[in-house]
Amino acid sequence: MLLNYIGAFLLIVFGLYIILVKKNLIKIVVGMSLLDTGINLLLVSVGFRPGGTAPLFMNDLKPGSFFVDPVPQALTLTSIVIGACVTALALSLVIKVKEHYGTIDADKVRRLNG
Amino acid sequence: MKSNKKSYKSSPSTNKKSKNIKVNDVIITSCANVVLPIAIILGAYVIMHGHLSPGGGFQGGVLIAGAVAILYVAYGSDGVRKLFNITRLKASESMGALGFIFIASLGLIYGVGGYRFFANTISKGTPGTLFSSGTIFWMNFAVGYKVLTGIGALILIMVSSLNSNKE
Amino acid sequence: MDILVYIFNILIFPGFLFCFFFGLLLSGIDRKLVARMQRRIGPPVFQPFYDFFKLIGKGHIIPRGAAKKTFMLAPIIGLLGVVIISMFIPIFGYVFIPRTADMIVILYLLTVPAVALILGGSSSGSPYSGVGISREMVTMLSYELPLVIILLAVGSKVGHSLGEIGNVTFSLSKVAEYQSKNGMLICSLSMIPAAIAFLLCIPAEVGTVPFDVAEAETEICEGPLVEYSGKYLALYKLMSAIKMFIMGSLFVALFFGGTGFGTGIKFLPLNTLLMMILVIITISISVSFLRAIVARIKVEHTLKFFWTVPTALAFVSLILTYVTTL
Amino acid sequence: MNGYSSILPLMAIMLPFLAAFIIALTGNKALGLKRVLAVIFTFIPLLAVILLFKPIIENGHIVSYWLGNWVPEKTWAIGIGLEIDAFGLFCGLIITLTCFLSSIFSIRYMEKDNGLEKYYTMFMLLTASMIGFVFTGDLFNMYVMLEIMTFAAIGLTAFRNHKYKSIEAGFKYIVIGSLGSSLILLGTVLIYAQAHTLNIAQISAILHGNYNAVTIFALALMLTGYAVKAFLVPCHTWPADAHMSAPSSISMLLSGVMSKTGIFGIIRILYMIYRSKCVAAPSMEFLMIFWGTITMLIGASMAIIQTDFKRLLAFSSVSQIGYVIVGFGVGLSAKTSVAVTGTMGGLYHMLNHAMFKSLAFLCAGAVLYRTGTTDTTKLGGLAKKMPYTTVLFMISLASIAGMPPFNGFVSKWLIYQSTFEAGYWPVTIIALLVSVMTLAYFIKLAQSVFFGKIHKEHENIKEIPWSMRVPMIVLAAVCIFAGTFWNVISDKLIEPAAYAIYNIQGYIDVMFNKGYAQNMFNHEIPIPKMTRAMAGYWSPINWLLLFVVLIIGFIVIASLLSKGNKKESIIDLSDTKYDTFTGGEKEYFSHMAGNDLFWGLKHQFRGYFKTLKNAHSGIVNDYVLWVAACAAVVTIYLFAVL
Repeated sequence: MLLNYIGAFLLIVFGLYIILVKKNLIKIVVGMSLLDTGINLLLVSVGFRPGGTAPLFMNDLKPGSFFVDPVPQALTLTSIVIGACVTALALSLVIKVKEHYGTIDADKVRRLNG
Repeated sequence: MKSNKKSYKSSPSTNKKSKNIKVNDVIITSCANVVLPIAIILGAYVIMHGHLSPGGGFQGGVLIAGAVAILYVAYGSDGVRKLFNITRLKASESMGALGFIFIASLGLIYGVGGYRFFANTISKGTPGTLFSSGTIFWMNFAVGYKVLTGIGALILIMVSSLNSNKE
Repeated sequence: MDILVYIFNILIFPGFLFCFFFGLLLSGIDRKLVARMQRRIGPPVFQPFYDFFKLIGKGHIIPRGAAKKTFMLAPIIGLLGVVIISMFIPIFGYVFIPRTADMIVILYLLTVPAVALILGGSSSGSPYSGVGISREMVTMLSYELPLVIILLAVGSKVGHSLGEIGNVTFSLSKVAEYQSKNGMLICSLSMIPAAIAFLLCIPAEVGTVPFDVAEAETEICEGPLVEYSGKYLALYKLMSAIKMFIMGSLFVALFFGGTGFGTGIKFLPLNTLLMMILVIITISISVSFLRAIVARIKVEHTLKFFWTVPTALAFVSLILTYVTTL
Repeated sequence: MNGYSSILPLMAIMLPFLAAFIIALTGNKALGLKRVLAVIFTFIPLLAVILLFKPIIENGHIVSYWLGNWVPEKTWAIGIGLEIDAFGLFCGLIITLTCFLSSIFSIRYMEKDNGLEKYYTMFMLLTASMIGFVFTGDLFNMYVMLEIMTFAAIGLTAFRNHKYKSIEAGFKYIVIGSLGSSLILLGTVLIYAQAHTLNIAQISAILHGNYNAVTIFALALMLTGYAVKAFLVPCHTWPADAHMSAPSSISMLLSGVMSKTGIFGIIRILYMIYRSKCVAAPSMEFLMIFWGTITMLIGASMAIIQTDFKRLLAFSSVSQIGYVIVGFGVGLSAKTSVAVTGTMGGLYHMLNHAMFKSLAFLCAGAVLYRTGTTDTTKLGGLAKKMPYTTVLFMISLASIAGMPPFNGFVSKWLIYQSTFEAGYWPVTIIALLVSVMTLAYFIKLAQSVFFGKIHKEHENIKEIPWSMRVPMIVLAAVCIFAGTFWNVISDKLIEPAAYAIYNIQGYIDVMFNKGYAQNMFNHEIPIPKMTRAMAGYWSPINWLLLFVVLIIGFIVIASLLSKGNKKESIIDLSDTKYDTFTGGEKEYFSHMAGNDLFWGLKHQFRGYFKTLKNAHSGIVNDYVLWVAACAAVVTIYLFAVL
């Protein structure tokens, strides 16, 4: 379990690092996606209970067995959907940026400043 | 195979500019022919069994929409564009969303439990069978439809904008 | 009956007519004083009245490129602004509209004449006006900061001893009440820097030398007023005369307030007379005297001056207030 | 709860969503139908909100609604609930009113653009998600609605994608906005890990007394996340780009309303979820007041050096949001009477800002509609051609600068009073100074756009059509109404909303059962007493007086001036005496444009302005760094003091 949290933390930090440091707009989008993934991993890990089964309502449940928390899983799904949308929208904007500016270098895409 | 030939003619010009995407490679085409039906059936399965097993409308929808991407890789943008009509896809997406809202508002219409949105009003059936869980099954269906058309349209738009970029 | 009294207040006594008369008179006295300081004979004291009525009678020209309605409305708005302020200033304990927030209202309303000047100049479309309003705006920004701090210093001094919520009052009637009990504010050490700062703010607010960058006749031909003529010019002249009176009486209300010089006499004509004398003294010190001895300074120096000297003085006052109340 | 009022909030959220998909279904045909649908389906939520007034404001109820009839099981929330208290309704009113007016304005304003089905779809999504955000009682639902809102806003920002600035603004917005959303999600996850529920009412009941390092970290993250949405400095970099590039009917929503949703989030967090940590905590009070003061100062400073109409308005929004945050910061004070004054000031300014800033953005839109540019250096002298727009802009100017008969004065005055009473007198000085700066840069707009000389190419422009004028007139009327009849606004909106902010016990009990909150908190939660007399508002008799003065003055002076009018009717305008005075030089085009107007100020503070200008470098990495640094600072501060 600890591994999950460490993994989530590292993913978030790497994602943030990429957004902060990389000047390529595509890489920034990758960083955002990585950040999202980290949060999703954390979200799933939060709901996990050791020894729990998948939260499926079946007839063949053994007595004494229990579910992992289903709510974070639902939330993760929502969050994944949103992350996918962010990535798609951001990538399409990058395409348009390339059309207008001829470059995807963050240092050059700065006509709106000051 | 007709489309195959047609796009083959135009391929040299595209090939020059983009070496990375090699259109109409025989290996890719035949692999895609095998994978495509599987992807679609798997997607359909995931949508239908959303209330019984992990998965659901969104995942199934994405799986099916992935087929569009496979189609693009295999047959190029011409093949994809011939097969799908973007405006129809968009309209279908709205239909999916409207269907979802309609199913959700069945609770309002029937007035079960004090006019509740999202109330599960249809007979729930026996747990574990395909037609169980009342409205959830249908909602999964609506979501799946919306997602497959939506993401399909998205991929299509991206593909066409990539192409227009090169020309 | 109340309404009638209000209307009387608005139109006659602390309001329009009184302001009209005394503002122009004050302006005449100022001119006479400056002339005497420069060893000239100077115009008669009632010269501003003659000027005003002469201008009213003259024709006027609205330039082709001007936004006509704004051009005509701007002086009226400015004049109404100053007349409204006059009703918020208590005359030795006589408060016409006692409200809790009148200091901030006055602070806001004092920007109205400046805004009117800016709007009028701006609508005339002349390049000289453009330069003029730009200077007017910077002047406005520069004197507003010390003015705010001065009012806060006075408010906290008074509010603290009257035990208001949060130890501050924004009410001029409270200031008057305090002064009639404890003597004039100018007598307390902590208020002297604020009073000096306020005296320095008056010329900038009124727009006289050395802070008349906005209207500098010799450089930009009266700036915002360059296209004005006839009655509109008369209204502007009247506005600035009344503004001078307002600033003087605000100073008196803030620092020389109380009931009749602490004598406790409550007789309106006498108090009014006393206040007029004090206003004349104030204006002669802060406006006429400065005007006679100093040359005009540049606009960027105006800003620098106001954000250093008067601001520092006002801050000293504010800090002294805090220290003494600790 | 009676039947109809419980279903109204749902209708307000669901119908705009429904309309969005119906509009999408129609494709690029039937433009008239889309317009009608947009107007109708933004009017229905407004109607729903107005109908909710009776149960919520007058009877003092809190309306709740469990989706799918998933009511709490053994006082444990398992479903998603909607919950509308007076504060939510207050925000809902701002949102629905502004969206309705924007939909009317869009009819003619967007007529030159193509792809309008996308515009209207996203417009309806934006409306629905904003209403959903303020009506929901579920923390994750807030996040989802926020994301829908962000997507719709980004889509609309980049809507005119043939312009480079729309695309660049959209990209910056999505990077910074989704970083903010990620921070909010992370905070939500951490709170869920501690409380194991997502219902706001229940979280606040459970977390009470159980705050630990994780929840404080969550607080820091969520504060920063919502600060991005409410554009507090240093997370204020995206609105300037986005508001400038979006169509004006959308800029109005972004600035007037979407910033309010960020503030809504901050208030729900501070006053409800972290109630016992934040309310009456001097350290939190200091943080919020400090943050707000920095925001208002930097926003106003940046606005002074802008030359683009809409970009200036965007920075002005930043500065006005600073006022609101200062008001709510004082609301965290331990002195209850001061706290109530601050909260009321913040609420009042929220309403006012939505109104006058929307009006200003619509004026910018009107100018853009007729002239095709918002660059103040290329405009001038429009007052002759567009008199209505000019008058409306002057109203918004007077309101935003806080001139006494208009609404800005009332709210700003409450904020001044509360900051001074709370002992933050330097903040009062800065607030008053910023108010003068606001007046200054708005006058700069007035001079460089509406007055001065007209450009040759704008000689033949006309006034905007009536369908665009009507929303502006409504907004202006609200501005004047809220300034003169402050007691009505205060009684009907501000006081109930301020009461609801503090009435956390009622909020929790409605969702579960009576006594649940007291049981969890072990004591009754105090609600400060509030009357409007305590706030020391400006008395209405003065407004009547002012009007009497104004009217009499106008009559007297107008009669004085009317003599000359007869002569004017026969004047010959081509006479040289009607030339502008130029000192004998040949007259040529010389308009005092926006960038020269503050020369004296800019020259004196050139170092400061240059630093600020360079800091807003336009590089997206820098902006992200600011947000990350802000999160780090807030985290460290909160760990240090809480």
